[in-house]
Amino acid sequence: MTASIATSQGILVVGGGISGMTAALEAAECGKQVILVEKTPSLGGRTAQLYRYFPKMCHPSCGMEINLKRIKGNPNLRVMTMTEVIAVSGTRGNYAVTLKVTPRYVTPDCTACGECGKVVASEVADPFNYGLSKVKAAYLPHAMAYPQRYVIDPLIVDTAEGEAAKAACKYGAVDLGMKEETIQINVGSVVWTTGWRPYDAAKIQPYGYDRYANVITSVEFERLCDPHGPTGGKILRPGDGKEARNIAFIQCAGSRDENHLPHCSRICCMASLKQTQYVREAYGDGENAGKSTIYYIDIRAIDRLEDFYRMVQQDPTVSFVKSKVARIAENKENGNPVLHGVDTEGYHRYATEHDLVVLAVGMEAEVTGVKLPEDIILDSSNFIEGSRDGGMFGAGAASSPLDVNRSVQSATAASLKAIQVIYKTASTEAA
Amino acid sequence: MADNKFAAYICSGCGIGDAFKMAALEKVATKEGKMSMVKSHPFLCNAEGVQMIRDDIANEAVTHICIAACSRRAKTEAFNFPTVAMSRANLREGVLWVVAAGAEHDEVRQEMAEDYIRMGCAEIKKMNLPKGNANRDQTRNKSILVVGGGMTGMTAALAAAEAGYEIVLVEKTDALGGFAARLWKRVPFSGPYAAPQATGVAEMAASIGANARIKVHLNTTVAETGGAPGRFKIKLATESGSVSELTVGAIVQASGFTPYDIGKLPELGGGQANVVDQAGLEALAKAANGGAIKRADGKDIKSVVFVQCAGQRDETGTHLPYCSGHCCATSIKQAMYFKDANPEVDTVVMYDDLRVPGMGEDFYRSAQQKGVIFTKGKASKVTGGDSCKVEFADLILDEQTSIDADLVVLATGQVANAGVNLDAWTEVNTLAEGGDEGAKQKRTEMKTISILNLDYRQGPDVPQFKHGFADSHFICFPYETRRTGIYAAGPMRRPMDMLQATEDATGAAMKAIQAVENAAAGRAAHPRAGDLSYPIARLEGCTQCKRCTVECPFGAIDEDEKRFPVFNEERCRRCGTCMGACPVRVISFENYSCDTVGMQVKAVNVPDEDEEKPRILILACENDAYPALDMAGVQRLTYSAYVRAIPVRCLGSVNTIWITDALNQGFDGVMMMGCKKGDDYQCHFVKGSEMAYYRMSKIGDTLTQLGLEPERVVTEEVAITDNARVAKLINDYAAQINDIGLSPMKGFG
Amino acid sequence: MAKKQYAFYPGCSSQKGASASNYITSFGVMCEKLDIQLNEIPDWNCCGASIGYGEGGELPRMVLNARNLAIAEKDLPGQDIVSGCPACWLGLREAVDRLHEHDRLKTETNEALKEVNLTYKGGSKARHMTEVLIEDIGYAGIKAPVVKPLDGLKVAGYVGCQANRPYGIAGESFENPLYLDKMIEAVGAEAVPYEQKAACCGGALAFSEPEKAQAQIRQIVEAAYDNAADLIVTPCPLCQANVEIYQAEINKKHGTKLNMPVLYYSQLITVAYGGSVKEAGLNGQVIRAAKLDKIAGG
Amino acid sequence: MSDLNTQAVARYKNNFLREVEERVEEGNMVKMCMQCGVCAGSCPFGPHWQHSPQKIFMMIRAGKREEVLSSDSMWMCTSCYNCIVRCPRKLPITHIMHGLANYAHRLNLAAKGQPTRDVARLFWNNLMKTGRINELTFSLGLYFKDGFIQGIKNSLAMQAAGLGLLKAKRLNPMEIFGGHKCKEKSGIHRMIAKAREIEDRRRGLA
Repeated sequence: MTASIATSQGILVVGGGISGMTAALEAAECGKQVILVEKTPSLGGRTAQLYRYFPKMCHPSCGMEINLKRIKGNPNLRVMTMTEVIAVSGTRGNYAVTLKVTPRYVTPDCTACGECGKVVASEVADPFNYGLSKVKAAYLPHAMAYPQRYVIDPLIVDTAEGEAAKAACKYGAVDLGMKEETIQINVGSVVWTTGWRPYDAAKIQPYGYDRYANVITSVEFERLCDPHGPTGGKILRPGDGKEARNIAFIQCAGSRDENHLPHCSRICCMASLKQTQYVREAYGDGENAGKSTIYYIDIRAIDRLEDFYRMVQQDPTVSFVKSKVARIAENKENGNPVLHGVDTEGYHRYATEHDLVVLAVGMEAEVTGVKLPEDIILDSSNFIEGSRDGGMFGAGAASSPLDVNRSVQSATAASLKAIQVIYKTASTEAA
Repeated sequence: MADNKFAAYICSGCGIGDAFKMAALEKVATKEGKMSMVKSHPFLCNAEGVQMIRDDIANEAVTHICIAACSRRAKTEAFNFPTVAMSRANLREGVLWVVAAGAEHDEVRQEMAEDYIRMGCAEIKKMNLPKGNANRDQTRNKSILVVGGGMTGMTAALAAAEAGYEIVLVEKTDALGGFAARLWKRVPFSGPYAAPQATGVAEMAASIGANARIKVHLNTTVAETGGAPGRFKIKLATESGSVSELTVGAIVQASGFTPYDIGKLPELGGGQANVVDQAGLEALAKAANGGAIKRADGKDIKSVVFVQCAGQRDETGTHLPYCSGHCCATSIKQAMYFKDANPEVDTVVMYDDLRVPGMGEDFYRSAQQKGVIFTKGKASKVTGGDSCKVEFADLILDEQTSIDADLVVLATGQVANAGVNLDAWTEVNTLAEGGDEGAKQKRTEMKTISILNLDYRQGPDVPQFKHGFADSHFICFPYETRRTGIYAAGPMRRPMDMLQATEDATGAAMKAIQAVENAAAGRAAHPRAGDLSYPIARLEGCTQCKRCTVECPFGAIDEDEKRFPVFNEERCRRCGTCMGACPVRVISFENYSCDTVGMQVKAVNVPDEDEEKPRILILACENDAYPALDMAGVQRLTYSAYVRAIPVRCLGSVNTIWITDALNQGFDGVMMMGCKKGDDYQCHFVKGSEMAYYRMSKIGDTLTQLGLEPERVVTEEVAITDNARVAKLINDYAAQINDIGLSPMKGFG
Repeated sequence: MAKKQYAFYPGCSSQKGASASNYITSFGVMCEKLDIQLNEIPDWNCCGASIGYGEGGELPRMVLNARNLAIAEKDLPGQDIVSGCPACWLGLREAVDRLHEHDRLKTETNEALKEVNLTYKGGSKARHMTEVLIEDIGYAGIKAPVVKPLDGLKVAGYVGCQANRPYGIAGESFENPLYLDKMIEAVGAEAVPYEQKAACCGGALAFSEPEKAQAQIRQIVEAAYDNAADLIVTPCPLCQANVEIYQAEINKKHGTKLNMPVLYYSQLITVAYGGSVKEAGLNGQVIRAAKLDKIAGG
Repeated sequence: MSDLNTQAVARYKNNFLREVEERVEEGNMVKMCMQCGVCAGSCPFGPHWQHSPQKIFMMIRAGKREEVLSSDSMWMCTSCYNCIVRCPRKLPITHIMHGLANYAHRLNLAAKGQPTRDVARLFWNNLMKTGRINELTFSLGLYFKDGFIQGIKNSLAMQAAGLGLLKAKRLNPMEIFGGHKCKEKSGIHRMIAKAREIEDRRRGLA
């Protein structure tokens, strides 16, 4: 796709997670021309990597299926994966955007038949599982991946394996000669739905994420519990592959901390409350029930999410300790993390051993450290407030630490703001 | 209609050609499928294959096509032929990828593929290309009614007007602004989150006044709402009693909230002197107008205590069980009122969990900077009077203690103004229709609190979700409403702060705009966005049983005086629940009907008993169970080759005739796969799964009458992630069928 | 090539005949080989240490450090101020930072400094000797002069508190600093894993709360034994003294047999550079480091 | 001394937080604590004190003046700085603890015979003599702080260590006759006296 799309009537949505898909669809279903760019090979973003949602415990892939169906059926919406925005010039109503498309080495002719994967032996860390497992260097990002098209990792492009993959494809869909492309497009408005990334847990030194194998992050825990994850849904700890039954959840891992992220990431309390129910799901509440302990400062389960909090409070397999854990040590004998701290309600010192520690890592704006157009306004935590010229908007977790529901709400609002820009441009052009 | 020409295209790519006898498949399509044109192609989804089909449509006047290749979920961009009716026979994900490898399975694999071709052809024979809502020329009104002139309503009105839509803004009081107008200042909307900001209410009201597209009706309420998206008929009533009528295309309901009655909190000093709620404090702050806030009795305030969660997060069942979300930040803001005017005033915020998510943390820090004291404690008793006393348990210092103050502010919660609770309404209404006078009386009373006064058969307001709020039940779709074209926004949808309310209002406006555009184009709204099919009823066959009108999850069907169903296509979400409900099968869609599925069932070739090859029919929800089956294929999980799967829009659309037909024809078992039901139901058509269970419980009896084991029809909850589980379910069921033996009905079909 | 010049602040314990005199001794060879010249701040005074707070209060302690800073500023202009003692370094660096941040404090400090006819302008840089070695010399630079790699010597790198918090070495972590291990490896010894590397020895409370402090010290020593270390190495005189001297006490009280040598990084370096037992101040050990003595040829 | 206390009580009534903010080193940061408790869990002497730092801060806000100033907690601070580097609100906890100890000491509300309090006093007076610490006289002073007999016992108890240092030439008996000193000794005395005067003036302790 080298054609340049030139129209001030178009809307560009940057980032193909749930917010981007929503912003793009809402506008497209109003008849607006929309381009949705995503830097990874498939849509869905971090939401696709979640096992279940709070508070309904339903599956993100369900809504994903609906949105994908909407996308597949919508002629106004054009999806570009492995594509990033590298420059934006112009102003409200008329932006010139430069896109960089990284080669996938697989053309749209791919039928996802999987023959190429069969002949490739090399493996790469599977980004879908946050590197907890490996995947063939010719792979489908995940079972529901859209576009349903394989990706060939650069690792094997100039190798015999690459050639083998090419040979294995009956449909000539493997193109090892693909080069990086840059594309110019013109749009009237831009919605930034670049989302978030988990804060680098290794920076939270007292918790030893970089030193202790059995200290993991909340996003990794999602993958561990997902039947499609690296352990087939079994809660096996990375240290020794043993079943983890006694699990600690540490809140504000990076959040509400001036040494790390000064803001509250909003979702982590609910995420951990939800994850205690994964433990329950895995072990029940009978004889060999699992045990979850949540270490927290404040439980921020607002509005009706309070119901879920209360339900978990009444769960005999879950206990709460009001304390920011001071540090984690490791029991050398069994590799168990040992949590040291003080329960501040009253004042009770503890040194508690757990099988596994899950750090409820904070949400860092994905654009942190990324060069954005001059005109973009960021808040003190690098979340996107909008643009000075009023033609670009932040939405979803790119605009604030938000849960999925709030992100979709925010994205829906943002698409109307974009439509306003298009409308005004059109009417002034007409005038 | 113009003569139909039917064509089948069979792809031999992705190994289909190697695994199946293509010639036999083509034969089935021609002979049994009665396709007037059958073509095979080694790579149907590539440019050349697609062009071949395009040419046939253009040159051979093909009107109906059956694509026998991969799943209907795959290659949708390639196989996109908007001008013809199309069915997809799922040979790849549905057969090739899930039937065990090896020659010993060749026969059953081939049979399965042939059946899917038969089914695909049978389906397309009964399908027509949907033309969209026939009445759409009467549904072109694109103006939007916004009910409620508070922050949410004003934002929604402006947001839609700015995009070029005409707005009617209705406010029951004599001024715009709502609750926001009662505030001295608001919690900041953008960084730096350090100090209270001006509410901006006056400016908004002004720009609304200045906006030619917004027509404001003050002192006005909605007396009646009828019609549907694109043609809502609204009756507006003013205080004077005068009633005016108008037509709008969609509705945003922003009827706001009422603070929880402080009078219900005597234990916390509610009703006593110098104990106020947050609204009361705002009033004092407005009176002070930036100066030192004084008490109602005019005395200076040297110390003030804010008691959080007053009558909220209540576990006793007496007060509000939920958290209103905004109150922590609001108390922080109000404490700043005092500190900014005079740092000497002691301000204590007494909280259990301090809930200031996101950037609220900055606001919290800023308050600490200003000297606001935060105490983690649970207030047990508040005494008002000239010197107030708050008795509380200090959770950090672990002691029962008390603190004196000149003023105590109770952070009470938000109670939604969402109108009539439909569950209560339905009860009363049923009695009333039964002639119960008391109920009729009650019904009239109930209507007095209605916001929209819908004349819908299913009640006067939008359904409420939890705790009286009209929220969506879905996480991915906060605006997925059960009343098409009506969107709830602000604190009547969910407890929320002002910032979220403005965002929510903009989102709701977006959906309202979408609704009018959809209605004008005669197509469905979410989740079947763009679907041009709609229910067609042959009323001459209707028995006025009312099942369709009762069971429609979206209140799309009313009744005329003769109790015949009146379909409002624009309200309809195309789930087919009415079709599933209809005992006389008079309801159908152009591309989805009792026949399109029924003929597929009939098309399946059921072997005689002696062949000992059972046949199991699967009716799978197209949004969750069918993708799960697909992905089982993508992951190359194998399951029994005796099953034949048909995707359905929703289990709610399953008409029992399909089951009985299947059994009569000799099917040995029927599996229905739908979404989770119950409180946390996952069905996007609300009750589909529930309906199926209910209807099948009925069918159980008929089975026994037919002398069939009840196990021959099962209903399963299948989530979209259940790839592995769905394969196991099938195999276990196949084994079970094997145990109970083949159906005695074979050969009678 | 020209020597690197630094204003040197030895601190009380590093004086001749004081508890860390062997530490300072070992600086000799090390600095010579690394072309470092330390110019002692004339007539310097005590930093007040951390324990000074009880009687001293904020400003008097600030002023004590400001005097040293001011003298260095005057007599050794442009030279970074270096100390081998973390407490001294911390005192100086906190003074530099706070006097920079708080004008009021600076005015008050200078008002007091008038009594000794000094003013502190500000902008000095206070550094610990390890900072100088790592940042100005570099690990490769530390390695270069090695003539006797300390092969087979197992060393527990005990960073302690104040050499590590709140400042420490730029880019290092407070919980698991690696710089000392890297220095140990640079001179050819083996840095054993050591959980207690950033633990507290009790500091000045070794005097006032001996039981509590000795409990800490015991863990610190035992962890070294657990990891089969031949000796402990530290950048801190107080840590060195506490951990070395009280082992006898602990043995007496608890019947343990602790006898773990505790040395300074500079002593390792000196030996690796070919320095003698005397030059390395190894004769200044209460618990002699037999293995190192042997390498040093003593 | 105690009149300093009565005077303070009179001046701040029951607003102890204000008193701490105005009179205690870094006291103005006390209000920023959010009660996470990470400091409490980070202190090496944690198991030994009455109140954790975060609890002390809460007590200050709650006006528990006597309890705070007579608490032994701040005297248990080893200045390890663990709390400071882990505090999510960047409170200079170590300094606040030092400040509280110093203030309690000035008001003479700190526990009598609190060992660290005595050591701190000894240390300071020792360094004030010459401008530098004289380790010998300091340690002897330590041993004899509780009287002559106890002193002999203490020194015998510590003999091993003492002799060890002596042998290692890291304890110089000659130091008893003065030893190291600053030339500008008297100037330093004036300087410190001045500093004290300024600080007391500022803190209203003059």
